[in-house]
Amino acid sequence: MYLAKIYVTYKKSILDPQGEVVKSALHRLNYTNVQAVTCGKYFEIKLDTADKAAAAKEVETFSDELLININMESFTYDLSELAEAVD
Amino acid sequence: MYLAKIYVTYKKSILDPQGEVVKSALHRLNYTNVQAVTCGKYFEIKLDTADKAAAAKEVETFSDELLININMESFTYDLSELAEAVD
Amino acid sequence: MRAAVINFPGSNCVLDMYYALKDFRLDAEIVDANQENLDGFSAIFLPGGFSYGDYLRTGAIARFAPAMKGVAKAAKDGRLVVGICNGFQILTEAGLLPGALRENAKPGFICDEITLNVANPDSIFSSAYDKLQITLPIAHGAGNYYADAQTLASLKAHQQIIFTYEDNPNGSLDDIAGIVNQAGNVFGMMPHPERAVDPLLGNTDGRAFFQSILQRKDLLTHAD
Amino acid sequence: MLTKVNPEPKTAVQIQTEKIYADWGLTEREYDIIKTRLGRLPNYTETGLFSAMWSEHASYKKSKPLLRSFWSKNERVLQGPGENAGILDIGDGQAVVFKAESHNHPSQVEPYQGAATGVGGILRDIFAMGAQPIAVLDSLRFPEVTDDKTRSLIDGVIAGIAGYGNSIGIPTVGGDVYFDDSYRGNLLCNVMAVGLMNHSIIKVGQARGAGNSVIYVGAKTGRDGINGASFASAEFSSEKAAQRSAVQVGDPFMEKLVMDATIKAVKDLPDIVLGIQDMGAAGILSSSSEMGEKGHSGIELNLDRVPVRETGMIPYELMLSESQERMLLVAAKGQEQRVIDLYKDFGLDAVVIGKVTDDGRYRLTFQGETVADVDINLLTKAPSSELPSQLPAHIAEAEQTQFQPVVKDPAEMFLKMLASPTIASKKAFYRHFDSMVRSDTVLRPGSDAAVLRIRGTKKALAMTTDVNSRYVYLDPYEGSRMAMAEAARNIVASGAIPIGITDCLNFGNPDDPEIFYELKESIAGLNQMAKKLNTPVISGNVSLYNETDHQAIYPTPMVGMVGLIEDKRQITSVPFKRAGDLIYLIGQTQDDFNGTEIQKLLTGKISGKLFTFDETAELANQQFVTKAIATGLLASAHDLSEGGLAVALSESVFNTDFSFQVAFQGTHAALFSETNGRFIVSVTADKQQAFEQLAGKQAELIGQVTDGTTLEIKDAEGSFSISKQQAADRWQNALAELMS
Ligand SMILES: Nc1ncnc2c1ncn2[C@@H]1O[C@H](COP(=O)(O)OP(=O)(O)O)[C@@H](O)[C@H]1O
Ligand SMILES: [Mg+2]
Repeated sequence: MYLAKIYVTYKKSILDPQGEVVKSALHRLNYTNVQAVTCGKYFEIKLDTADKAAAAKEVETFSDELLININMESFTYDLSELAEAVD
Repeated sequence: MYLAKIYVTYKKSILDPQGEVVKSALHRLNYTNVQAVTCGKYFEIKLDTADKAAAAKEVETFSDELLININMESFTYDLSELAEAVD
Repeated sequence: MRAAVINFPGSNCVLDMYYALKDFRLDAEIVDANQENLDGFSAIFLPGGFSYGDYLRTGAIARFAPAMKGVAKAAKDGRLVVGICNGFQILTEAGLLPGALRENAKPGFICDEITLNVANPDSIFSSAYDKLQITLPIAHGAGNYYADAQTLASLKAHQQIIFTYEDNPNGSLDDIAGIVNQAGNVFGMMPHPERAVDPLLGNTDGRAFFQSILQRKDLLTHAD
Repeated sequence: MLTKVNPEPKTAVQIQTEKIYADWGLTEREYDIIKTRLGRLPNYTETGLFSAMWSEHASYKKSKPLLRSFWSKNERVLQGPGENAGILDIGDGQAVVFKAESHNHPSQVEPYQGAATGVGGILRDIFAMGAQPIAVLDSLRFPEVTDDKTRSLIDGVIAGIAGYGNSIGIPTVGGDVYFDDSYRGNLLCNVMAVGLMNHSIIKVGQARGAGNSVIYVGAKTGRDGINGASFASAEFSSEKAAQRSAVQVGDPFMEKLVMDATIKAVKDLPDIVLGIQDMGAAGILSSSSEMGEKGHSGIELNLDRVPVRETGMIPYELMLSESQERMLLVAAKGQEQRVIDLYKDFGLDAVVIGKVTDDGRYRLTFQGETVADVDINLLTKAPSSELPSQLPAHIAEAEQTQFQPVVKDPAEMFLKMLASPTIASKKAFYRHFDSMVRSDTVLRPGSDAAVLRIRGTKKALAMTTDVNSRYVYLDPYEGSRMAMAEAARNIVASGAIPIGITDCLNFGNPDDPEIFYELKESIAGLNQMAKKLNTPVISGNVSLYNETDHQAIYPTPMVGMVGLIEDKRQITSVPFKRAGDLIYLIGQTQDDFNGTEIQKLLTGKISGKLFTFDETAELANQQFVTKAIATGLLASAHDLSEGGLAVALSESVFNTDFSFQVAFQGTHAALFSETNGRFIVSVTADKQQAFEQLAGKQAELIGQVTDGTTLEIKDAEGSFSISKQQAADRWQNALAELMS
């Protein structure tokens, strides 16, 4: 069993309204050290594939196909092996 | 300058409706290896603090205060130093 | 009595609430969320909408608006605080009501009219209802009430659950639609009584909600 | 602070030799005209300006000659086409403002954001006139739901409309949805918005008075949506999926602030805010140049002042960006600070970025240098072209006789019809829209027309969107007249008088003479009925190139109609009200089956010559219903459209405790005929006599409302009954089932 952690954000040139609003909220709370905020999505997905390469391939395909809209989002991910299927 | 990557998910005991929706969508697309999906939020926050310890402290405080609702969410984060301020 | 309707950036049911209060001849006023001092108001209404876009989480940013200091003080003083929809979300985020509101169990915004049970007809916010089942509009994407087991037990023990859904539309724990705090003066609900006060719009089941509040003149004399 | 960037990545000569202008959509002829009129080669920025302003989306160069023919003047019209939105007088110093717009291509590429920004864009058009938006309607066309990709496309569009409209707090009160495979690869997302205002504060998008300031308001400019205007003017090709830069993300929170602030600015600073224009397609460029041109002025902008959220943007990008939630204002010289302060109170940036001039030039400076200097009239008036038109082959070759459906089991047909996606309840979609916010919605989605009361008056407004594109495909002229007629029937059935329309003309590539024929005939048809119904065309939108791999959509001239109800007591709704009430059918039923839902159900397609449209009967029946409502004789009213009598009767009992018992003269098939001009009304028994006297032969008593549990129908071929519960379940659940 593999665990994929997938991080989705807007591409650079796309407006991130949430990030802007969170940033100004942090500033209002006096966290003025905050320079920039990007808001994105985070997925943890457990996969039961034969090996890590297969898991990676699957993650890459379904992320492009479903999790993101390639017109405006991009993703990165980490993949790790899970000792055993927990719950 | 530090970059905090913050991952927010519902606490374990709480049902994650989006995760369920994504899981069944993946199954419908024939990604039947997918065993479990958790949906969460992902933040990339750039901070200009004196040192890494200060950045960590700040991230922990404002995440608890604003980014999550401690009744139902939890977070983890990674902190790294950025070479220089890139826009 | 003077009633305040707090206008957060992004609130969008401010006028709905204001007109409803006016309909009951209350001395209502729209107050900007930047105003910290709410001492002059004996009842404070946090209306529906998408405060700060509801970005991040519903109500999460609004709870830090200056007016929330005044709201917290009013709550402590025993004055009335009412949160409808987004207002309810803000009150839970602010810790003035227990629990939290998550996105609907089946994700997506729902606008409909639903049947509610008046679970506690003796509260300040329900005493004027002469029937135990009513119909009110709902319009929300995050109305799924959550509380841990201990909180739920306490809500029940103190009769804090005022309204419940007959057919749970959003996955709320124990069908909870509206609750009060233990002191009984801070109330929040997802359904919209202020949208159901005018016969022309086809539903007047919200009227008794406001009439309930008006019955408690003792509580409303604060700033008169 | 300012890091120099090279504003001209290519020289004027390179643009010419490498034909870069052609990549940006300018034709040889157009490029030659620009060269000749400038007396030199256009530079990089200028070429970009022309390519955007001369795109079909911004210039209407291919449709303008036709649009000019629209009838748009009567005693109510305060503002006709050509502005952000049209305005009609509704008396007492009040006016209604409305317009529709398409966001088809963006919604196809990114359904959620495409639809969301469609709502945002049309709302800006309304408040740019100084009006308070009060309602949104959405007219959607999807392919048939046969696969998950289509489902997620549809879910995305619905969620996008909901996401934006709900958040900004303007109710989404109506619309329509059809499913047809001609929209595969090219869905339609048309949004109409309606606003309310006082006459005294009408603002228009004009820049007048040399020296006055041009003020930029709202969100910062980024690289999103660059070239959206030319993107919307190009066909889709499934091979070229990567038309990416055109996607924009909407920020309804920002727009709510911009909306509230702008309405306040118009109200509080009427002598300072002189003109307003929203930034839509081709952003700063089209808003500023059009304001200048309409005010017979020149415009000078200093691009270094444009608020940006990305670094290193060049003039081309700044000018063509379609970042959302931005507005352009012209403010009186010396008074700018009042405007800036007002926006600041809402937490918004307002920045003076230029001024109005009197030299008729459109001039841009950047980093201290002039980067564009062209005649503003040249820029805003693309050379238009007359296109050839030709009767489509499928019409020329169409079977002239009407299809004759054979209905052996009418009960089964009934249920099948009610579950057909085009007929079935759209609640699965519209339940996601907040239709009640602002607490003015009297008749919500699910009615013939949506009705909103006007607070503080006795009045109400009715509104609807309609067009059955199957009819238009079979006959562009007659089909378009039927779209107008149906819209009017919906308005009339809710107790209102139609007062005006907006439209969204969704067609394929007009360079194809058969498509141009559709466009031309369709406009002629709309126009003819607009005059008949006394509903001037006060605004509209054209969306061409709706094709995928050279397969055009059905011609879809969406009609958005608004009606006025002088007295709220006349608001009339679809559901039957009481058991025992009498049911009347108004209008004759013919064997009209080509293009109908039953033809589609039985043959899998639509074909043949469209049935005829009896204009005289249509108008007479509408007038009769209006009169009957005014006299207080009707308990309910519902127009007949797709699925005919069978569907209209059923819809009148769903969501009520009643059923009906009906005897009808025609065949089983005739229950499903779609003859225009018909209504179902119900009348309380004590008003029977008065009603029949008024009606004469115009109404036929066909049955009564019952409190039973079965729908009972008798026709010339026999009688049958259907469980109401079963019928209602089919109708209510069909879409949700299809979508899961
Ligand atoms: N996309 C939509 N958004 C909101 N309401 C809709 C939508 N589609 C349909 N409706 C509502 O459903 C009802 C029936 O629609 P439709 O069948 O198109 O009506 P009609 O045939 O009378 O024009 C109308 O009240 C309409 O406003
Ligand atoms: Mg209708």
